[in-house]
Amino acid sequence: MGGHLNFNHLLFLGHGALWTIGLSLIALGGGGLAGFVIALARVSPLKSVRLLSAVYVQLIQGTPLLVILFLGYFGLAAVGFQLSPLAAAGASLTLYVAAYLGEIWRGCIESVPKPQWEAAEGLALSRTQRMMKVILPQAIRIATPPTVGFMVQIIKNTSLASVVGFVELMRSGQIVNNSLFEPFAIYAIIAVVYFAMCYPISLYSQRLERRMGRGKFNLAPA
Amino acid sequence: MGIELDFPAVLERWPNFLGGAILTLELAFFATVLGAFLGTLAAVGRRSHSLLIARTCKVYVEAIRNTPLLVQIFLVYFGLASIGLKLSAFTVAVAALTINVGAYTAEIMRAGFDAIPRGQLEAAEGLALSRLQIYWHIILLPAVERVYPALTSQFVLLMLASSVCSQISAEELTAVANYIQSDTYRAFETYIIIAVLYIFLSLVMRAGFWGLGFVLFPRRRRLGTPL
Amino acid sequence: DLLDSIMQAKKIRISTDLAIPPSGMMDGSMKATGSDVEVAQLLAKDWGLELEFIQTTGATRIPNVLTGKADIIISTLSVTAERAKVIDFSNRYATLQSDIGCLKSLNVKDWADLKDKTVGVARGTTQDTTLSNMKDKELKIARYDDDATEVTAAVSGQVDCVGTSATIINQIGVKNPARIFESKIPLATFDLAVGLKKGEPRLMEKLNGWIAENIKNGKLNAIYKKFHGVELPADMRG
Amino acid sequence: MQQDTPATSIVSLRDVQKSFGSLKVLDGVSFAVERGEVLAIIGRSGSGKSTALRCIDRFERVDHGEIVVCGHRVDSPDVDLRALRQDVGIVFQSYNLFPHLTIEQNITLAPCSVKRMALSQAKELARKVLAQVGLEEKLHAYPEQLSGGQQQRAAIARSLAMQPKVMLFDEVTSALDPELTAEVQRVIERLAAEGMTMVMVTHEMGFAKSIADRIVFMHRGKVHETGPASILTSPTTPELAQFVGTGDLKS
Amino acid sequence: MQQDTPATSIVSLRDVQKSFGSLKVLDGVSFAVERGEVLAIIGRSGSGKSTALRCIDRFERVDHGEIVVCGHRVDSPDVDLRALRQDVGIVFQSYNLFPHLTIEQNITLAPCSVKRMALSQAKELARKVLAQVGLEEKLHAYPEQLSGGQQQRAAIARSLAMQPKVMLFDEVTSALDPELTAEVQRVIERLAAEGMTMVMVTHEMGFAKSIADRIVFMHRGKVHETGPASILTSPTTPELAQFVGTGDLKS
Ligand SMILES: Nc1ncnc2c1ncn2[C@@H]1O[C@H](COP(=O)(O)OP(=O)(O)OP(=O)(O)O)[C@@H](O)[C@H]1O
Ligand SMILES: Nc1ncnc2c1ncn2[C@@H]1O[C@H](COP(=O)(O)OP(=O)(O)OP(=O)(O)O)[C@@H](O)[C@H]1O
Ligand SMILES: [Mg+2]
Ligand SMILES: [Mg+2]
Repeated sequence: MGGHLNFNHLLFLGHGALWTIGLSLIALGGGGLAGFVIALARVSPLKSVRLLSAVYVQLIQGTPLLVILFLGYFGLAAVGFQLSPLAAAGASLTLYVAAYLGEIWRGCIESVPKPQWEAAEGLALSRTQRMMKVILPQAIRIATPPTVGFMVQIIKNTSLASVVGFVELMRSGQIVNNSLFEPFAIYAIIAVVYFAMCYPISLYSQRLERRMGRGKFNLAPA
Repeated sequence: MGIELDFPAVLERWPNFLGGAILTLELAFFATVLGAFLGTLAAVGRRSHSLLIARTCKVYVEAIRNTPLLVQIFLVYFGLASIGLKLSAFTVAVAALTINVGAYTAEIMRAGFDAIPRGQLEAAEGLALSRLQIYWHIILLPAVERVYPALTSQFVLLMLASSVCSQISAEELTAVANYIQSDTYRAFETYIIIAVLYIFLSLVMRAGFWGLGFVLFPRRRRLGTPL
Repeated sequence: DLLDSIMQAKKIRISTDLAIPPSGMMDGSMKATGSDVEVAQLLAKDWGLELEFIQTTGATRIPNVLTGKADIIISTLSVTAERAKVIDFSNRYATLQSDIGCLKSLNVKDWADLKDKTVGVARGTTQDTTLSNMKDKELKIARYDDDATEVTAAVSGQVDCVGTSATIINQIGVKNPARIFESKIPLATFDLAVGLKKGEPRLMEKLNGWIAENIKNGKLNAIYKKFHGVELPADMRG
Repeated sequence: MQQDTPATSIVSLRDVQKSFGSLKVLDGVSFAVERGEVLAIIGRSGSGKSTALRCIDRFERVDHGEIVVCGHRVDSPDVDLRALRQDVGIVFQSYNLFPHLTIEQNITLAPCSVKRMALSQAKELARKVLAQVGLEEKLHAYPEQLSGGQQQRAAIARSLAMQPKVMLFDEVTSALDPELTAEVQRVIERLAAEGMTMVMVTHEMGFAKSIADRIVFMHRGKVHETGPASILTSPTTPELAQFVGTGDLKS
Repeated sequence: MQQDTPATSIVSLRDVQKSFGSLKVLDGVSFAVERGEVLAIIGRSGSGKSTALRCIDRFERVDHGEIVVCGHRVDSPDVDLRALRQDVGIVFQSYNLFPHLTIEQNITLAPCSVKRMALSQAKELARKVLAQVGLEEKLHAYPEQLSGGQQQRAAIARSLAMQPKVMLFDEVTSALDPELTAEVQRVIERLAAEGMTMVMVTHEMGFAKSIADRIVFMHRGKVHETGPASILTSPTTPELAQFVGTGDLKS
């Protein structure tokens, strides 16, 4: 116990940072796909589908990610589904991210002006064609900045995956701190590393927003 | 792989859960009120003609938005103590949450400000209103009305995020849950209960914001149309 | 049963929190070390098994064995009747002496002197439970998520008293020579045991046999002394 | 869906009624459009002109009455919408070009997706319809690179590419300044000369006078007066007289 | 700030120049408006009409030249903006009513905030100016509940409530249909009859002809021709002749 911050500690933190990046990518990939489905479900012509997806979004957005992760890993195991930590974290993050991205994207789909829908309808395009060829290409442009902005939140939120045994950046910092008891130095380093990962993305998203000439904003499921 | 769930064993601690839930709501309430104020100031500051003020506000917003809340809480809690300021965990938690949500509020409010058409501002200037009067009458209220759903979501997220305050000895809902589950080792029951409680709390908050909006925006109440 | 499957797999998965020094922690080259870590290593070696540490946090030690993600827990589990309703405990393999430690300059001799002081503890530990149950003593308790946060609180001056093991109390002064802490009032001695899922009598029997043997040959005491600086109680020194 | 309609009548409305909530917007509207005819619908704001036009292309569902368009029973709940809209082209005031596609892509989208036309053939068609509206050189521009009048002409070209049997126009020039208005009007005149059947809502009286074979004057959800363009100069009802009177104030 | 100006001249511009970046929008504009006079500024799109008007109320800063309005040296950097704007009322094409306030609140806001008028007195005033524009019954409506013409009249009432010495109008009717245009024009005519000094940018030639005491025709950032309303029927420059020609196309 005790001792001073050395290269090995930094290496350990670096390893944690890699996990943070990896988990973020998994969350974004899985959550992106599922979020797309949620977004489509939220604007579905079927009322039951709309309602169901709305309930899903409300439930997930009302529950802390920590609890989702816990129930996803241990809860599923308790009813007989043994998932590896990676699969469980991936699944939980996917569920979580999907709810948020789904909401963001629904907003973007709905913000395509109504006359565009009508113009497409007037050209005899089918609903799928309208969606794929007219609405989504426009929605994607609107959606890019807030989506990129949301990535920052994902990066920070992966820290909760420590509950299923991941030693990502935040947890590795805690472990190092618990043998060194140097909270300022260590948390300052962690803050800087997170900042270094997040700020370029924030900046990029702001740049995109500015280029699109509209002030979108992103929420912080901190 | 059967796990026997014994909810009564955990539910008999309901006074603890209740206490935790109330503290969580209290944290959320104070941080929301103060954070809304701080965030609005920062949003106004970012539009300031003084480069120094505008930059400072930007640095504040970016530094907070790009680092985890937990780190911020630690730095405030231990930082203040190291310079001899011994505040209660509750005070520190409220302060840290305020600083955190203030940054997000600032971004949302800024978007709201930007959405006010230029013509509105010119019309107000043409009526000889002062800068302060324009901010108050023409910018602030419509901006808030416009971004109200985003603000609501942000403050609900704040309530959920307040769980990390358990780390600095604030006995909010997650802290209570951790205590109970390590005392009884009944983690599943505990986590399921707090999941339900958090969902309930977030519904309570949304209802509260809905009611507040009802009072705050008479136009919307009467016409039901978005601004 | 579980014992057979462990033996067949030639591997034992042990759930250990590596962020609670000095029982589980990382050394300067970021290798797992600590008294619980060495106990686990000794067990695996004696049984001729490969060892896998399942990283946990305080909150997930128990769910890990309940859901079969780990075989046993060696992670400063102290035995209480309440907890025994959920998992089985082996016989004790160590004890944990905890004290109320305060700033050296503070005049604290007995419980009465603690009246207006805030005592820091790690949340949900048996120290926490013990202190929380002393309703008559009118203590103010500040609960932190783990020992490290509690120590940091003491180092930075958020609290002047802590309820934890003597080893950790001494650590505070090392980190901040301006705030030397010392043990003031003995709190309790807890038995530490290996935790396992209910209904595994054969594994339990084998564990108890192994513990008895290593108490007798003094190995457990040696490990304990190496990390905690003190010896186990007289009847556990072999 | 095929129905007996008077041989030459391509659009016919009979006693069409439509309410939004408690507001009765169409209160028994009947008129018919013959093949090759140009019909102008005029009337003051809120009189139900746009709603009537939108009912023809089934953007609104009627509450009561019968609408037959190119043999499609539009009022029936199970009308084949996509078949209907292949026969009908509609152009709105706010051009509604798809901003993410070039003009050529805007035009080829529907023929390729709906009619499964080969891309090369669709491109040929795009060139042809753009020539019709005098915009050949803008094939590869994006909508935002065009002026309002050019955008509106491109929107007309896009509709033409589906080779509709009837075209509907809803105040297609009212967002344009006089100079651009003239451009678009010339295009529509040429279409009329080529024999296209058209129904247009407009508030440009001069234009209505010069191009329409027949005028329908709507007032409070009803067809108040109908007749040849000459009714604009010699109205028989006081409402039309007043409407044309105020309309004149604008010049 | 007070200055020697010709006794009756309430607005005067002398050699005003203004560029946006490299684009010279006003290139030496001079004209003056006497007390009680109605001046109409006409000219094609982009000729600098709006910019000239905006310079008068200091929404744009001039690069060169002198502007005096009700004794305020508007071109000076330290003009008292709020005092200037109490003397000048301005109304834009896009009415810019405050959407979150009722019409009454829209009108009372400035008198209460700027002139510290008592609320009851301001409400009395609101009633009075709304009566002037014929909108008494809309006191408690929100802007979106009014038609475009009503919104524009409410915007005029809001300006009137500050009891300005001169009113500026920038194409206040161009977003309106003929009927609503007529409503607003009647209100402006009444104001003119009551002796209000007004400067208006308009493209309604008929209206300009009927109400303006004097016309300023702007062309490429310069005052190209100026004179009584009769110059519209007998222009002396080819530019004005051409402009009046296109203007007629609209009718
Ligand atoms: N989707 C809708 N929901 C409710 N009311 C509607 C809807 N569409 C139109 N209305 C109302 O129906 C009435 C007639 O509208 P419509 O658009 O047909 O008039 P219009 O004659 O085209 O007028 P304009 O010249 O202003 O375009 C109006 O009072 C309008 O407010
Ligand atoms: N803020 C600005 N920045 C840059 N250019 C501007 C700005 N405002 C106006 N302009 C340009 O100055 C020129 C004159 O504009 P102005 O609005 O005065 O014309 P206008 O005569 O009012 O035309 P319109 O009849 O179209 O309103 C135009 O070319 C316009 O693009
Ligand atoms: Mg219409
Ligand atoms: Mg202009």
